[in-house]
Amino acid sequence: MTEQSEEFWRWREYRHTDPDKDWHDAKIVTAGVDIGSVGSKAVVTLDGELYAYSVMRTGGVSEETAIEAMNRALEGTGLKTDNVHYVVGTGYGRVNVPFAKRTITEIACHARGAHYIYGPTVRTVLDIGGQDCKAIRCDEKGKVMSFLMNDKCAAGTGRGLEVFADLIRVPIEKLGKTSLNVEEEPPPVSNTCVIFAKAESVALLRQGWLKEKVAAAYHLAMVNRIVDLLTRVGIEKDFVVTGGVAKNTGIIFRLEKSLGIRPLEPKLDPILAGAIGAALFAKALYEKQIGLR
Amino acid sequence: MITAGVDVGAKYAKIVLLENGKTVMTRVNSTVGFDLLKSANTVFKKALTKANLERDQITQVVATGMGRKTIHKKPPINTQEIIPEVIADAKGAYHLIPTVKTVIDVGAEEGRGVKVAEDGKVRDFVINERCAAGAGTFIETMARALEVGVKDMGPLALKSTNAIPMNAQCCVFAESEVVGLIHSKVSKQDIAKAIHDAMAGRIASMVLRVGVEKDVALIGGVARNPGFLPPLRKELNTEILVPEYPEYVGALGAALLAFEMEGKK
Amino acid sequence: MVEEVFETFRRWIDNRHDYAKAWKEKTGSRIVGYFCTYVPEEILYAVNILPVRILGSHEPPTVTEPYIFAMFCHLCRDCLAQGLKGRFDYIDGIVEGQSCLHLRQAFNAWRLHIPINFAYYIHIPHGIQNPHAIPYLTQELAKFKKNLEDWTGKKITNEDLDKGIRIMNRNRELMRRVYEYRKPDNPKITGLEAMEMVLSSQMVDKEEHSKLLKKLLEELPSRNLNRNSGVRLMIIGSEDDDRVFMKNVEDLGATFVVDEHCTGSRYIWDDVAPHEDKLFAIASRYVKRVPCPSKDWPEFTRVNHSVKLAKEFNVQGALVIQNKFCDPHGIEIPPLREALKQIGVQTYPFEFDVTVPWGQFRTRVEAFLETLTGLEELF
Amino acid sequence: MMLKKMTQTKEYPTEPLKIWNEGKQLRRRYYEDYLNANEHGGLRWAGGAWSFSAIPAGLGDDVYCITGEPHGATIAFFKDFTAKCHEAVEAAGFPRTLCAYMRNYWGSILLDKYILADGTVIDNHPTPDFIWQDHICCSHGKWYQVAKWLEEKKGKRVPMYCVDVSVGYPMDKPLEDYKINYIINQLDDGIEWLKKVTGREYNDVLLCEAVWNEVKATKLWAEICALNQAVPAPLDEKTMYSLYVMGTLMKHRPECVAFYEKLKAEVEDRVRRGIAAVGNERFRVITDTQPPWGFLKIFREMEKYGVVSLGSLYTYGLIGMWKYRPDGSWIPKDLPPAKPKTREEALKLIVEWTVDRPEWAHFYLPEAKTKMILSIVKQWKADAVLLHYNRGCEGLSVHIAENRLGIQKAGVPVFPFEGNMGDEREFDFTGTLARLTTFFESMGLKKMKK
Repeated sequence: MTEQSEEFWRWREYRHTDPDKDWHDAKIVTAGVDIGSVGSKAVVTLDGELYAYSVMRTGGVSEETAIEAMNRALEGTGLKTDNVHYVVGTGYGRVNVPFAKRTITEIACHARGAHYIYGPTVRTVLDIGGQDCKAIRCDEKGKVMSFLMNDKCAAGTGRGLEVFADLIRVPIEKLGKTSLNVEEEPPPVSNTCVIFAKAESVALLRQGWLKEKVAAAYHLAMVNRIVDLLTRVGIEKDFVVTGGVAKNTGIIFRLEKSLGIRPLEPKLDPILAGAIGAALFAKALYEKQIGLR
Repeated sequence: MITAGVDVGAKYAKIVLLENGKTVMTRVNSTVGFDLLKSANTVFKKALTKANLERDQITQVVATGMGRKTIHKKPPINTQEIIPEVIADAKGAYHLIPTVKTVIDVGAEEGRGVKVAEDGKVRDFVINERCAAGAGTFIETMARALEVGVKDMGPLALKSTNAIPMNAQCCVFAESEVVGLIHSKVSKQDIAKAIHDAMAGRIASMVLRVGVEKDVALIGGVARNPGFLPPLRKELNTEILVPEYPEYVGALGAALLAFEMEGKK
Repeated sequence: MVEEVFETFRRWIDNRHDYAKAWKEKTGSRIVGYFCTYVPEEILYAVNILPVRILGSHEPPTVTEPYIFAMFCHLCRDCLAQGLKGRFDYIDGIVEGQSCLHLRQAFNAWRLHIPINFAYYIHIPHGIQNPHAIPYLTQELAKFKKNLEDWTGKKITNEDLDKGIRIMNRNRELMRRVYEYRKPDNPKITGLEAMEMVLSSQMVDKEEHSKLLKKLLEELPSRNLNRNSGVRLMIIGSEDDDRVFMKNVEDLGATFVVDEHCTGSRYIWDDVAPHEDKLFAIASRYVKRVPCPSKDWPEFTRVNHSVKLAKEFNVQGALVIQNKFCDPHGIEIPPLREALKQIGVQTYPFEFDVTVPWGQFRTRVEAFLETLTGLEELF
Repeated sequence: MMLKKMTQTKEYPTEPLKIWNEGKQLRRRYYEDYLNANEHGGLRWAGGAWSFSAIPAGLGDDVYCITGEPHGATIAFFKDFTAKCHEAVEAAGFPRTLCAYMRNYWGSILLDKYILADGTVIDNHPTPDFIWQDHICCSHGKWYQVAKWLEEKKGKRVPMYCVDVSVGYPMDKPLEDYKINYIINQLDDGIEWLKKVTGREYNDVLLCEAVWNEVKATKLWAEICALNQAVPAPLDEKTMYSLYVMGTLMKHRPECVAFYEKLKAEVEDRVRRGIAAVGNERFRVITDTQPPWGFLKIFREMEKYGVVSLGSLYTYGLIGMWKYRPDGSWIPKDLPPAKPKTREEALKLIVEWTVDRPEWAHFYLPEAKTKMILSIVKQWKADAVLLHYNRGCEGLSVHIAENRLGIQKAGVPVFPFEGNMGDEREFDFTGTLARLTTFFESMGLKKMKK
């Protein structure tokens, strides 16, 4: 009865190995597995440097997802999970990573991962995850000083964007760009609740608003919510954004405009920040275990 | 004399063609796109062809539902009158169940509780205004989180026996709670039951605001979900009647009112 | 044996209704349900009435929708829900000691819609920081005593009041002595056990409760809790009786060594001082006790008291709980967190609803503990 | 009865209120006086609309109060300034479920901005010389306790005094003496405190004058509201919001008494000539609690259905003083026998006058407020009651669900709608309007063709 419903909310899964590195030369091989509420990431590091990673959708059973994510990260490298000296699990499903020797929260891992991706000048990390949004203040070593989380309302999260992409039938990866090609910013969708925000967006479409304009209104409402959280934790330069939504240019552009602070450009995929942080902690834990630290 | 009732809801448009205010000739529904008028017209044409009638054979058309104002007086349906959903719900339910005193309508994006007077008129009503959880889309979004088909959510919930209380305040927060439950190994059927219990709790708390008086009828698309009735019956601790074709009761009410208006002329 | 004592406390909490019905059977006396800890239980004990606190069951309170607008805290609605569900059908009366706007709605809805023989609202003053509060409350308590005498047909003498004061002071004093065992580096009891101790005292005959406390105090010194006490935490809030949350947090490698809420230290911290005018003595206790924020102005006495407790019990971090929609405690969160920060105690805020989503809160607690232990060695 | 109403589409004559601009001037000058008080040696104090404003008047006639609630409402009226206030308050860590006026007030301290009645925003929020408040709602005492804390963080010390009036309500019999004396004693101490913190002498003659003005002003406002029993109603509630505000700002001042005397004369004249506030009036309603200040246009939408709001226990009883006659009718209160001559007489008079303020009843007894609402419905000939379940104010929303049950049991149509008086993010205008019009349609009303 419903037309063929193409899933606009489903985003692309991928993996990668650094061709210039070989794990045989490495002294310490560690990994971090970040089981997020919507997406799961696995990262392998050689002596604290990023080597291989995978990004996939979190399935119904997090153990299977953890194993699958790890296998995909190791795919084609010849490495097996048991060759990895130490694995740290993080993220929502961190307790279900069977091969992780230790779990550390995604708050600590994102701060540490951001330090690796963006460098030691980072002081404020914004992680826009699938189901929640975290604002973290950290020091020059990437250690957490204070943090706040919002998972009370999915309007300020990746999940809210997925629901919206489905609604206006624009693939989620293009949503950010779509929201930017408007002459001037419309007023934000006012409602705090994502379902009502969705209903209001439908009403705007029915009033003849173009998709781009409605997308702009929704992105603006989402950024307002994120800025609320950031102002509560206090923003100190340099400011960076991690998590999957960091790739949404519509969010990043409006964050910069609202805060008056330009987030640093990521030199690698910000969605990996949590898993990278976990892998780096794994290295430190392993060094402690063999008395190197 | 043939009259028509058009109920343009948030997700589906429903039409009922009624003969002499008594027998239902056809029932048709289809999804509502962004162009409300176009969707209403297509479903209207579908009804005409199904009942092989011409537009002019229908003497009176009344529209109801969220999109009623947008399609009012516009060709080819050009409705003569529009009525709010609560009046249509009361009329339709009263026609099907003359002893009804409380009508609970749970559609795609809105939940309503209507108290019906002796003569089928609206005595009091409440509309879910605080949280979208008391609506069909809640089940849909949850089904996606559970990777279960929307249709299977109800039967799945019925399989479970133990109750996991879910956060009462916000449905979307409940969604992240569902993810939490998934990660802590709770079975899908127990989660499906928790979802239906949470929604039933919200609908019940809405209806309780106007009070529950026997007989109680459940109408609207969600009434077709078998997993929803048992927890709602428990929350309100009363028997609940579900008429056949529950999602058409609003359109039926509109068609009945069209007949009454025609009679008065 | 210490474990048996806490087992009894837990049984009393979980089967509070059976306990009360059995008590009524045994004594033939009356039971009064009360909502807020500003109700002077001394006067009820004086006339052999068993005061029991009406608390919620942590289930969504849907039945209360027609009676209380859902923007008021879940506690007041959850309490009313217990009455509407008939779980307190054995109590003879309800009493409320005026405190916040939220809880009095549970009292009034109960009075108007649930059959009860005796419903009395004591206008406890809010101006507890002004000198006229004690003489005023003394007369207000005299009115309350008169109404109790009319209802029970029994005169309440000074000896009766002394008995009531003795029972309450004794119970509080014993519980404070148990609190002392939470100060050492390796506390002798967990935060959960402390909550079970105080909560159960609000639901049973305090003389019976005191007997167990004496046994507990004899055996505590030799108790070996053999668990790593981990991070020393404080929990600060309004009415937290969510034992699941306490247990889960302590299982993550921490111990609540002290609390500041009315199901804990605030309930036991002050005694009735001796005075020949018994009602004056009771009134002074309830005016000068650790205040509920709804009465604590213009000075922040409760905030300062919380800071003192944090120092005394050598606390590393504090979880600041707000029952969603609770205004009195919600208003004090920023000044409270700042005052604690100034003495080096980190804090983290939690917003509680009727059910607590442990999934999300677990991440917050673990991350907060990580900031306290600092994962130092990993940087 | 309902059907007769629907067909009647009589059009009543209407005309604007002559006194309207004078009211605007009075309010604007009031806020400027507060702002510039210090420039010419005057004093500024902060407190609520229910604070005993006659008492500080004994310090001199150059003593001006900000009155927190109307200021909170003024802020709420200008939506983007309100949004900035809320953002600042939440950034400071306060929950967003707190009283909306209080958050607006704190927000303007945190932003160090001050908004005038006409919406112009100026820099540096004027710090009061002292705080003189009273406490009946949970947020009353703490509102100014935190305002004082916020000022201290900016290096400004503001002394605070707060009178506890939570002694109960005289439903059927007067309050016992010990309750009255409890308040009088606090006011007595308060006068000594005022002298200490301002260094000024205290003038009992000014006190007696102020008390007598307050008694006259609050009785006058009740008399004006009583005139709205006429059909058609000479005033509508939206207009009354701008008129009753004088009572909240300066009920103890002679200008307020003079303004209300003039207003009463004008309204009496309108009643004589059958002048209506709403020309197509055919369905009379009363509301409850403060309106969503940022969305007053909802009243204009109601008028398209011929619906006029005659007022509410809020507009009538927040400031107006009333009493029940033995026959059960609810009428403006009689003036006390004589003007007070001494401090003792003045304090006793103002406390006894104030403790049965209608809007203090529901803090203790839902039945008392329901009874007053039903008296208004009967005497003002209202057809329905619209209850604003106001998330922004727990003080006026306390027991509102019980009031609804009482009104419904009396067979009066009642329609609750949820919203927030001061936090525009929480008022779903489109949804509320849809539900409101559905209620009107279910009462048989149709949108009138313009």
